[in-house]
Amino acid sequence: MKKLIVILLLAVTGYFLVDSFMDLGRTGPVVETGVKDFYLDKTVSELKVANTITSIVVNFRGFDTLGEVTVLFLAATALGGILYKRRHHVGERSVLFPSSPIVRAGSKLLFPAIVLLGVYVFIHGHLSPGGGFQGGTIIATGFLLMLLAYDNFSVSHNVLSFIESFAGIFFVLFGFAGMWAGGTFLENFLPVGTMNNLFSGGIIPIVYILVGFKVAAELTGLIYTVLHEKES
Amino acid sequence: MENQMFEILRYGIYGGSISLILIGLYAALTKRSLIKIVIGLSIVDGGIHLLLIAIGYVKNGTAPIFSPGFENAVDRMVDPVPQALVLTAIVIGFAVTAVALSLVIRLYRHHHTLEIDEIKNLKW
Amino acid sequence: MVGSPVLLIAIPLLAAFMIPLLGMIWKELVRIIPGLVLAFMMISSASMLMYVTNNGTIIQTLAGWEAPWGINLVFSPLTAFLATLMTFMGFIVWLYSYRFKRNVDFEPAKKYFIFLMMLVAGAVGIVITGDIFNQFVFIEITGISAYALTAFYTGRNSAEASFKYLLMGALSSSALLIAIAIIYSQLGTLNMADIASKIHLMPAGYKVTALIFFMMGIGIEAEIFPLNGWAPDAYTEAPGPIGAAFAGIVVKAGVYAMVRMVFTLFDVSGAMDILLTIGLITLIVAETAAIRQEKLKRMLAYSSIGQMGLVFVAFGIGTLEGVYAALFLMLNHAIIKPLLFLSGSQLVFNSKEKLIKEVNGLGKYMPFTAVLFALGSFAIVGLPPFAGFWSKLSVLTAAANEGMLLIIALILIVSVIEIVYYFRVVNRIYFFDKAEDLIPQKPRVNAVIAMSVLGAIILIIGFNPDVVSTVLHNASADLMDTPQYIKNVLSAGQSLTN
Amino acid sequence: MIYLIFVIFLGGAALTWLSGKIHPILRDVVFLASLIVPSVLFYMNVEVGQTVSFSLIGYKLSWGINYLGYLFSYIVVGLGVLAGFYAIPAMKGKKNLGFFYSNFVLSIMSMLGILFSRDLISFFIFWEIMTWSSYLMVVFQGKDVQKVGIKYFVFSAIGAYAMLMAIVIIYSLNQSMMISDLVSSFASFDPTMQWLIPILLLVGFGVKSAMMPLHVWASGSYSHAPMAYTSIFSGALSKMGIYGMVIVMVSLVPIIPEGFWLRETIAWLGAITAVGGTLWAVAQDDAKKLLAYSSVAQLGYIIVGVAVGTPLAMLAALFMAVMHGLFKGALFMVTGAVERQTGTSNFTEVTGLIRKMPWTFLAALMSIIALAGIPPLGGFVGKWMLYESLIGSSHYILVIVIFFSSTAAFLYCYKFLFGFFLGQEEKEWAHVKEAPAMMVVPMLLLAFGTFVLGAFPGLILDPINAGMQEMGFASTQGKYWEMSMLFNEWGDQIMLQPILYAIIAVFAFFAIFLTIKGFKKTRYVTTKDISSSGEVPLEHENLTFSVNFFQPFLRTVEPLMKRQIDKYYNEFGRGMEALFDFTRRVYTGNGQTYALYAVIFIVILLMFKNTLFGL
Repeated sequence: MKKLIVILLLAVTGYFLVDSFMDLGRTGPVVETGVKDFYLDKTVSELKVANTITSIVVNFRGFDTLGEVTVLFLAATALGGILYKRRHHVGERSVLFPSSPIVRAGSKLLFPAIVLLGVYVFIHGHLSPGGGFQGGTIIATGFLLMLLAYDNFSVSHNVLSFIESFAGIFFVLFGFAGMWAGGTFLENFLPVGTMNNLFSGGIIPIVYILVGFKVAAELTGLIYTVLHEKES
Repeated sequence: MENQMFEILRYGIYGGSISLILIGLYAALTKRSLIKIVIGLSIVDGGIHLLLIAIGYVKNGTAPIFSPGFENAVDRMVDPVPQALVLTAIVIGFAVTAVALSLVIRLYRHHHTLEIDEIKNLKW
Repeated sequence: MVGSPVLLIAIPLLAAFMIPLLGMIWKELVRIIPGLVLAFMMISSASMLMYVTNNGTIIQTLAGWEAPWGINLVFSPLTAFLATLMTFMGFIVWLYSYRFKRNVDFEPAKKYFIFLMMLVAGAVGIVITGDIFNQFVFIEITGISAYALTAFYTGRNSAEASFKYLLMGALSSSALLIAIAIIYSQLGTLNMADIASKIHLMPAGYKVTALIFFMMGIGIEAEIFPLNGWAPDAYTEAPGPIGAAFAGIVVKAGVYAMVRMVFTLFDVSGAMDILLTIGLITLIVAETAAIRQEKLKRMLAYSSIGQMGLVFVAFGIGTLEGVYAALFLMLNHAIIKPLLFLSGSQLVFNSKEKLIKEVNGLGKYMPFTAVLFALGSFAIVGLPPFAGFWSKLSVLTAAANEGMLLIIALILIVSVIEIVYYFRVVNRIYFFDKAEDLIPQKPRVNAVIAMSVLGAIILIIGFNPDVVSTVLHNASADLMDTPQYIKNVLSAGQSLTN
Repeated sequence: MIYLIFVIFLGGAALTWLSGKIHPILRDVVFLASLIVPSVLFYMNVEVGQTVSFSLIGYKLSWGINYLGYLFSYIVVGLGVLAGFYAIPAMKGKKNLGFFYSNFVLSIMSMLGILFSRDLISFFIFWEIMTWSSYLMVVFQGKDVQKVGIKYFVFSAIGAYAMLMAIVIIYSLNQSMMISDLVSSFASFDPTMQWLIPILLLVGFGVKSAMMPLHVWASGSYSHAPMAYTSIFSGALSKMGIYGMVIVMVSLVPIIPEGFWLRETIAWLGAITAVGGTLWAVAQDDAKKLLAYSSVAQLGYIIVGVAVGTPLAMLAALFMAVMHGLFKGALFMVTGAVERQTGTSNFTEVTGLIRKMPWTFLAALMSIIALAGIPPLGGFVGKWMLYESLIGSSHYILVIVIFFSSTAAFLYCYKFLFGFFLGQEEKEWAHVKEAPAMMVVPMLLLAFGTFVLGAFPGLILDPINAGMQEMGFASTQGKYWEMSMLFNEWGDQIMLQPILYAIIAVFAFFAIFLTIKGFKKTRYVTTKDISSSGEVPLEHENLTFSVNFFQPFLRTVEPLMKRQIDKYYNEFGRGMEALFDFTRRVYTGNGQTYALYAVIFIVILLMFKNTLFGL
């Protein structure tokens, strides 16, 4: 009965959603020139960044990104807080089955490659698809692999929180530096260089690298915390 | 022909994303297990992200990246803004899911069950 | 003018990232730093409020891009007023909980203060931002802090409350994203002022669908019926000061967001009536639910929801007077309800179940706390000469000027119900005998200071409401004047460059 | 000067509370000072017509006193100060006295404030301060607070909010809060509002003056407050309702077309109040409850007078209002004194106190005579004028009802007097002593006041006259009391003087007779001293005279009494709470249901968006 009601309700919602979105591709937006044209224009002409998405994420809407990394930071902190127990047995895992030697050997081989790929992705975030979030996530996957393969593999919480905090602090400090140098928070105050060079785009790659570090550290921390959660 | 393809694609993407939203909502509203509810919410998130990406699509679009060779493709570039928004939204969705799962763990610790009907000590 | 609007966000973020490191140096810093940050935010926004009152709106562009393209912060009389109120309340809550959390382990305590600070920063962000997606991000910051704070105590049902909150919060963010998607797909912009200037181009059907999804998304934060199921649970299970913070800070941000949508962004004719109706239903359902509660904080929570309903009723009247009354109500509610939460949680501090009947006879043992609770009760039901009376009067006058006699009657009937349940508690505090096994909790000095500041404000506003009327008048005029808002925001870039 | 009075009151209230924590004597001194100093300042320095104005969040407020207010101020201040003196010994030894006294001061301040208010906002503010300060007094002793206290507050709140609704409507029509503006522009309001505003205001005032069917709070609240406070609660505070009613009835109701029916309804409600109050009073065994219902009944007379609204009726009503303040104040003080000395106020327990507490008895006797309306005391004058005005305005049935009620009032008068003071003495009360002088003197003064006003009604009729002229009663003769056949133009009686002297002579004779008789060897018996009948009563049997005092009478009127409105209110309240208990179950506690609500919410809005959003 309840399911029927839910299906009916969802059908109505779905109808209106379809009604709102289906026409879009056909008629297009009512306002032809949105902010995107400005972004596409300025990314090339002023920021000298190839990846428009990166320029939007880090520069035009950099404030959002700052909020976003804060959300991630808060989630990591919240996870620790919610799962906090007074007697915290470090080193004991809930996932204790032994991995096969193949997985272990393979992980050991893959781990550096994964980390390297992650670093590559966030360093080249302003040039090619990718960026801090993506790279950070890839690195965290490497750590997840290691954590699953080796039940004695551990990462230092302190190191993680150092990385987390420093990356965050520097992000905000870059914002302040922009304010000091250019007048507004997070302003791109460094020389932008030439398009499609690794060292171009002013603070954009730097900030994205910071974001990459932060995301990697936080995701690893999250995985680590949850892996150490025991049924009681 | 090209137009037809585009129409099909359009229906596929919009219809697919909206169905994802509805499926996720259905799971969140009817499933008894907390984990399944969280999964449902994640599916809703996924659907919405797809929807956001879809609204930025233009016919024969290309990625909004000015790689060598694509410097003059501005007209064909898809809208980069929704992609940036989705990047943010994914991270936020991930954060919320992580918190939700940790709460599920806490609830399981406390109630020794994952049935949402049995977890209502607070009511009225 | 001390600082600029962006510091209200950036400084707490910086502090939040630094606290884990500073905590390694000296543990007490994790308690002190948030207080300093909140104090800074309070002073800064208060001084900017004064600046704004004299010199007009501050528009802060970010990352060097002008208004429709970059994100911008709008520090207008309205947002300045709300930001000042929120940061002040944040500071009070910090002051109250400074030593309250002494008996908690270091790790949770650290997190508690980080989350408290981010709760305030997120709420301030919701208010001062000029971009709908940025607002969404701040809603999530506030949300995650709130989930974590709700689940702060282990061993209670706090996880359950937090999970419900999170479930609703997730739905809220989904709805917001859908609404943002509709708006962006039609208008190609995310800036509030830009949207407001172009919204008339949008087909009415899409516009209303977007508004409905916004209403649902923000309505969950603003505790309107029937989206407020999470609220009583979260208020009850969160630590006492956090209940105060929810009532004084988070909800206010939600209400602001809702009102900004309806008044500025959308030019939909029926929206005011919807607001009015929803407000009335919320008011009636919540207040009638409050009368039969057994737990003190749950009762306060329902009362808080009801007051928010009243705020929406006042906004829904739609005139300048209505807005003025609504802002006045928000101000009073933001002062009084935290006082009730703070003193109330002090009253039930040592009881296990936090039941109303466990406050019996505590008036003798905790005279100061009890007096403040009684003062809060008197004020919230709108007895003169306390603060609540003036806001209630202004709501009624605004409604009467529009000829809404039935609404006046309903508000007053509900007020009678409110009187019944508040005075039952006050009677219990003073005229019943204390349970033998209950040990009264003597409030600490910082808690006493925090509560008496609130009490003093109630008396000051009660005896001379004119101390706030200028600020409120400016704020309400600011909310009503959409063209001016658009002009302020969209011309800020030009004025910045030359 | 006007500000100063209120500042002293407020500061006095705060200081009283604080000094209560230091030393009791200091507290008593501060308390009396904060009552007396502003009162003296008021009578010395404030002239009628002198006003101060200021503005608060856009409302223009104005304070000043007029003749009508001046008249009521006599009741408030006079009774307040006397009750203040009385309170000090009466309340001795109780806890939280600082709180009690500061509320006492606040009550007096708020009542004076009501009289000073020339605008509706300050009127309402003082009204509410009066309400909550009196509420705190009702619950002060901590008995039945959840029932009696809440009932009082809920009814007060209903009244106050009805008034507030009227006030905001007036403001929306007039854009002015001044009472004078209301009166001058009331004629231009549209007819619905002309009906709605007075009715709402009357509900507000009717609650405080215990008009049927809004009286149910009265008995419990009057009897639960400390007697020292009840004397002003019943004597002065209820008169604030009368004060407001007078303004409405004189200034607004005559303007309404067909307003005649409103008058008649109120008059009949007053009459029913009088009858009902009297009957219930007769049935009571507790002096406090008896007096409480008696207050309700007396206020009913006053309401009848106000509602009928001819000059003579108004004169009678105002005179009775003053009178009621005097004798009811005294009677509650008497009850308080008896309760303090014996520990109970129940007739079935206390008897034969006349020899133990003679002065208290004297005060009680005089007040009871005044209450019953026996000449030569003041009560008679008021009742006479009321009858005369009712007959003069052809309200014959009303006269009969009122007459029935005031005859029945003799029953409870007798019961009160007899129950406490006459009858056999019980051993249990052998040790009882006269109350302290500080309690006896205020009540004797009040009782003597009834005597003075009975002999020289002109003393109070002059201010009443001034007040009525100010309200615009068209006067042909100059002084309204000339319309009554009772008075000559000086306002004292001529016809009464012989009667007065005769009665004084009778009193003197009886006093002498009793004294002489007292010298004889008199045998005082107890209730158990009935051995002559052969059956020796058991120890625990209550043979006090007052047990089942008026049983035959009560049996007769039982059908009338059974339909207590109180019951319906209680049923209603319980029903509402049950309903609320049911509705709050929408919060099922299941997070999924809440999510479902959210979806339902959005679906409803989406489905009806065309109608809801006016597309």
